[in-house]
Amino acid sequence: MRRISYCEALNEAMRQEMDRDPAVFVYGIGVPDHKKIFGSTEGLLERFGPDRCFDTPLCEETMTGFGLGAAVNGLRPIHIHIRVDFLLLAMNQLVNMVSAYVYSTGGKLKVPFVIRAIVGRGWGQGYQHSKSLHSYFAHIPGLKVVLPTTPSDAKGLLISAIRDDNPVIFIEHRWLYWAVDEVAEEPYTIPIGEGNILRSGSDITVVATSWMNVEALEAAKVLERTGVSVEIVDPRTIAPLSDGLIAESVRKTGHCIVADNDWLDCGFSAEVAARVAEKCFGQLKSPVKRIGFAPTPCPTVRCLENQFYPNAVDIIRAVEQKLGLDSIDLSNEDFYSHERRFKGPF
Amino acid sequence: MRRISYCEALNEAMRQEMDRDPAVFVYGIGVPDHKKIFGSTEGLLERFGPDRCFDTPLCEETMTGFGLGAAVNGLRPIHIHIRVDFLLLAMNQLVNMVSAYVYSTGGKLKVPFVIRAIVGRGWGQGYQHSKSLHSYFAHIPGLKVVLPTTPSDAKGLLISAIRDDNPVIFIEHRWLYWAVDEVAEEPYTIPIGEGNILRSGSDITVVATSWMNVEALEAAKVLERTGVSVEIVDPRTIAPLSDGLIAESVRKTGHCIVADNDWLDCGFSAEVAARVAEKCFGQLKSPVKRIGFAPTPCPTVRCLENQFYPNAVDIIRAVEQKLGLDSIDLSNEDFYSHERRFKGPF
Amino acid sequence: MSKLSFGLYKKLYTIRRAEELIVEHYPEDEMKTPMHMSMGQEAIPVGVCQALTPEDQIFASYRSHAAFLAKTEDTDGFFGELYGKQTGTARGKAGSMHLAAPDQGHLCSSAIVASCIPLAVGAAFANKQRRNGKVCCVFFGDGALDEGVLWESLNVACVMKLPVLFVCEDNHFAVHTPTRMRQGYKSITDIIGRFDCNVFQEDTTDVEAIYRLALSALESIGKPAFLHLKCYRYLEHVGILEDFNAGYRSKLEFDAWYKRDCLAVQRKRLLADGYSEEDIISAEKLIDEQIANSIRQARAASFPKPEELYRGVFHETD
Amino acid sequence: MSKLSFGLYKKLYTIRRAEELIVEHYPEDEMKTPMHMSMGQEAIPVGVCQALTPEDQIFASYRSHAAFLAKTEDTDGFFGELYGKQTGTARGKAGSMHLAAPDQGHLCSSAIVASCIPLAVGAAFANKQRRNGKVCCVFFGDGALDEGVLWESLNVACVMKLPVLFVCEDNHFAVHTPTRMRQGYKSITDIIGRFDCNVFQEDTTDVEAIYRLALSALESIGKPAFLHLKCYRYLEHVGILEDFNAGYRSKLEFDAWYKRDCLAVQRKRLLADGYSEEDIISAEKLIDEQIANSIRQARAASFPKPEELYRGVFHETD
Ligand SMILES: Cc1ncc(C[n+]2csc(CCOP(=O)(O)OP(=O)(O)O)c2C)c(N)n1
Ligand SMILES: Cc1ncc(C[n+]2csc(CCOP(=O)(O)OP(=O)(O)O)c2C)c(N)n1
Ligand SMILES: [Mg+2]
Ligand SMILES: [Mg+2]
Repeated sequence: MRRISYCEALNEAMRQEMDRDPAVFVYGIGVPDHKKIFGSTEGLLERFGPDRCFDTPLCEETMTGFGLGAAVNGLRPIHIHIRVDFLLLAMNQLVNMVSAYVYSTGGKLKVPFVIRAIVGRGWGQGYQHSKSLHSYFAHIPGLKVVLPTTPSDAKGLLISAIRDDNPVIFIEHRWLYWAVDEVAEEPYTIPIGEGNILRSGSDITVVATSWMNVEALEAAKVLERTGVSVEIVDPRTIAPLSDGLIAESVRKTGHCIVADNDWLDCGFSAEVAARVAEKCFGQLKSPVKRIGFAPTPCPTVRCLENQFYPNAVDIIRAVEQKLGLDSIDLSNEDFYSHERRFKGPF
Repeated sequence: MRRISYCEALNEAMRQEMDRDPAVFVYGIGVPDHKKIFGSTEGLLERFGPDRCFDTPLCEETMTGFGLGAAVNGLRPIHIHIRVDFLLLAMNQLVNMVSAYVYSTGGKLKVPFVIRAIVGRGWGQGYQHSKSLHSYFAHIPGLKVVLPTTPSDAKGLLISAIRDDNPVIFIEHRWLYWAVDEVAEEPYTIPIGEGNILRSGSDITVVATSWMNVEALEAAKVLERTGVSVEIVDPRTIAPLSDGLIAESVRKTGHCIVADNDWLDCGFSAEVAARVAEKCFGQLKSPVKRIGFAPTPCPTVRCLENQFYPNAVDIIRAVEQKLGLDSIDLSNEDFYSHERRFKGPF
Repeated sequence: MSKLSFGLYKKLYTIRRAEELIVEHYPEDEMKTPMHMSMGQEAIPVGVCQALTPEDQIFASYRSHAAFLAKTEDTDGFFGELYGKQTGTARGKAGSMHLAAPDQGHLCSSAIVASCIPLAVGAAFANKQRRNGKVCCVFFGDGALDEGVLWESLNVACVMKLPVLFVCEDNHFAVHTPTRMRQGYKSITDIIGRFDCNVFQEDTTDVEAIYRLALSALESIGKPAFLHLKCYRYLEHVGILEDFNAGYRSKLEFDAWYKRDCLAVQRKRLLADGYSEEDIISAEKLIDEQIANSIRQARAASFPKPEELYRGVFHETD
Repeated sequence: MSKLSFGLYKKLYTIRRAEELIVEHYPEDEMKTPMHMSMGQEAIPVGVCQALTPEDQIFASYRSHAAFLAKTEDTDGFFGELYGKQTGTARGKAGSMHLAAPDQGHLCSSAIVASCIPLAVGAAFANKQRRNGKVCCVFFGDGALDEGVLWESLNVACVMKLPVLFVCEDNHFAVHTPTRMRQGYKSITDIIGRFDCNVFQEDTTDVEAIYRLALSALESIGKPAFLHLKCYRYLEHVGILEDFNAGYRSKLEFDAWYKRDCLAVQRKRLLADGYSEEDIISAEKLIDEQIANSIRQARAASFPKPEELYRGVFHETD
């Protein structure tokens, strides 16, 4: 099958949906400019014109309410933010308006509104350009929250999001943009609310979100060499969360690590840990271990930033601890790092 | 000892601190008007004048940044919101600016900034006037989050918050305002970060936040009559959270219910459940049970609203289930309800 | 004799009467929803909605009794919602603060100050895109002028040239705080007039003057239009009582406004226009009956069933 | 011969030189922080900061190299921070986007557009309250004009009559989007002039003209003052390259601006004023050395220790 990047997959999903349905449009700060949101809006302006692909003034709160208004009136907006952090300016619209609008009309109206937002990392993004905040959105009834990891999930889930009649927050990690994999050419959907076994294994379950799946895969590869078989579950959608897949895996392995691309306190890792502990009560061989950001704002300098983020090594060490294994010598290990290609500024 | 209400305790804390330290001031929409924020700012305008107790235009984002600026320049602002929901307009300032400011100066500067925000409930508050959002604040490093339940905690914790050199979000449930209890007259502090055993017991632990402590106490009274001894832990501060007290209690009882005044998904109840499951691994006789809001926006009409909120009955039923008891007949039970005195509009 | 004038009076009367009955029945504690009364301000929504076509769309704040009734005339759905019944516009889930009837063009009422404004802008964008000729009209109070989102939305509507009618019901207070203590400028219309929109203002309680003003605003709706209209809230900010001894405003102020109460003004016009006292009274009686009936029905209707709580969080295809 | 003119030139030169060296060294991938270069816009922070007293306080955006150096002249701390070293103003935690030196009156730089503006207002309130006479000056781009918080903050500063100097560095673009596509009005100063503040504007690259304008703004600082100053960004939005073939702006535009480059203008003035080419060159040399030294030191300095990550989340009493 054809191989394309995560970024191209996003682009293709939007293009195909805009082809299919003239109600779909895409907007946001910088959306049609020559940088094309890291390439993901490439070609849309040329193909669909400035009525369906446009730039906006800098006003996140208003442009979120704008999307809600447009959705209620029959269009299907896709609003893009180059950093999730900017959604903090729109929390009032998201939480007080967008999430509750359908409910306040007794479920009668549709709000087909997709918000794509990118998680920044590296090269000194600092504390205002590195948040993920997916737990914020998942906390609120009425919002669906999707975090695809693979190119093929990116395409299928974005198409589902665009076709959904409810608001969907779609979170993309900047470093996944270069991931390349097989992606079907024709439009297809992946149901919102279904997880995915990213890697099958039998000794321990790692539940990972977004970029942390890449770290988990790296960890799994290293651990495989020492005979440890890691199963990786990517929930993909965290609201609604189908915890069945996770619980099933943990019941099989008896161990669970949650590797979340976020802070731990009151985050999605807590939700998974709480559910696993409940659903697998008495079947766990060790307590659920949570791995996430250090409990600090994100520092700028690389050495501290590297420490701030959880990585494959943290996962390996956690697995070793859970399974009572000796520490693998990782000094000669060459962990793949997107930082190598991610040279400044953004 | 003298008995005063929760509301009077808040008022006294502010008055005593404003007497003690001329840098303390209080501001916000409606703060000095004749309604006095449900009475909690009574007398402050008269005593301290309009420079230290003032009203503002309607602009939550700006007035939050304003507080940060004033705090950095040596004042000690207290910003009041009559509903927590309005803080959604200020999330950018809170999360991108206030929480990280101290860190971004290498810990050198002080940000003595208190934000008091009230949780609404009842009489058709609806989906925009009923949120608590404490998990949002607790998720972010750099913010302290306090939710006092008793009048004496309200006073001691508010004084601590005002004296703290870091931002503190102080969340008050509207229905607690009438709670009356013994409160010392002189100023005193209760350390931020320490929980409290609100009721000692031996059979089961209920960890409750804010108003849910009142429901838990009601439940405990009923259960006591059938010989069940409930221990209630009020964390009071949820960031930083000292989980030691909780874990200790659960190790003793073997059972844990978390009753949170919020939605469950990615909320504080998940954090407590995750920590208890980890810290008490192998010592739990049943999985941690979480009780919170229904997974819907808050509806207006009373009958649905009553169903939306968790209450003493839910706690009783959960306890019965955990301990394998028969269902108590509650039909003659007269649960104390603040709704009786809480007649419209607010 | 103008049918329009009579129609406008009937709408004003309907709203006033409906609110008078709220005042009467509220102490029974059956309408358990915070009431932000329109009383005194009715002429604005009535005049403006008269100028709109039925297809045009409105957005409002929590103080939306008048806007809702002016747009929909649906007293059954109105009282059904206030009583929290199955027959309410949102089966009781919305209450007084979130009245809406999307089918009839009332798309949203919101209890967060200014929060409906960007919705109106986006909805207008969709209308423009779909070339359906519909105008979006958003009602808000003077308090909304303090919020950044008003300025952002105005800017966006102007730069995109969207068919939005902004209507500021300036009752001089946000809760108890007067505009003069909140506004770092002398004249809001002077400022807004420098955006790429058309500004209209009036200090009137004459519903027909407002209607005509709205008509001219709509004529130029190739750009956004901004209507700034002064008015006076008769009752307390929230609740059904008077509050002239609370200290923040004086009864004298009210007296001056009440002298030109919008119903009195319009009634006088009808009489001058050839309608008889009897014509008017018999129309009023019909409205009284209609409202009494709506209230009776609402009280008799059943509350939503428990399972209703969980319905409609997401769109339901039915 | 004016010492002031010479001093201003030296500041301009320091900033320009520092940024030229960033351009030179950035490809070495040692300054791992997103660079939003001030080049072309230096005259504004330099002129304004000259008019401020050392006790006055500034706030800036992520494009704050010029503001930081104009206010602090601390090239050591500057490069220390860009290289992420222990010797940086925030030990590497802040980087280019969050430069600050509270001790020297640079209170904050923020990478969220417009987000420092309300801080300046609150800080000014504290200064007024404490009667210390300090002025708060906040620098922001034209992009900030789109954000509601600018309007809210302006309103609050005006209604509270706070000593805030708002300085808009209008380089005609937010990233690649020109003001004309973002602004639903013709003249921002025309609008802001109708708030209760004093508005000053100029289309100049002459640092002394800006200095004098800022001085007159400060004379009237009993009310807020708003300076609107046109300028041109020489390099790409973020990064160290030119981007005239990206399509969103033309090299011709740049050429016109570069003809009146602020350094050239001020250099010419010095020569006309009696300074010799040599005076200037020897001053430049000293600055070159200072900066080379700052860079050397920064490179030699050590990175923060791992435990530094966890330090300073809360205030540390030391
Ligand atoms: C964003 C926000 N801040 C504060 C409030 C609390 N509040 C409710 S109504 C109101 C006053 C609004 O005044 P105005 O817009 O003039 O409307 P009016 O009530 O006068 O019709 C305030 C401050 C709110 N609902 N939303
Ligand atoms: C609230 C917010 N929205 C979007 C961005 C992304 N962004 C970074 S810089 C920028 C443009 C700002 O333009 P302007 O204020 O004119 O400053 P300039 O870069 O021209 O100096 C944008 C949109 C941001 N940082 N913050
Ligand atoms: Mg008002
Ligand atoms: Mg700019």
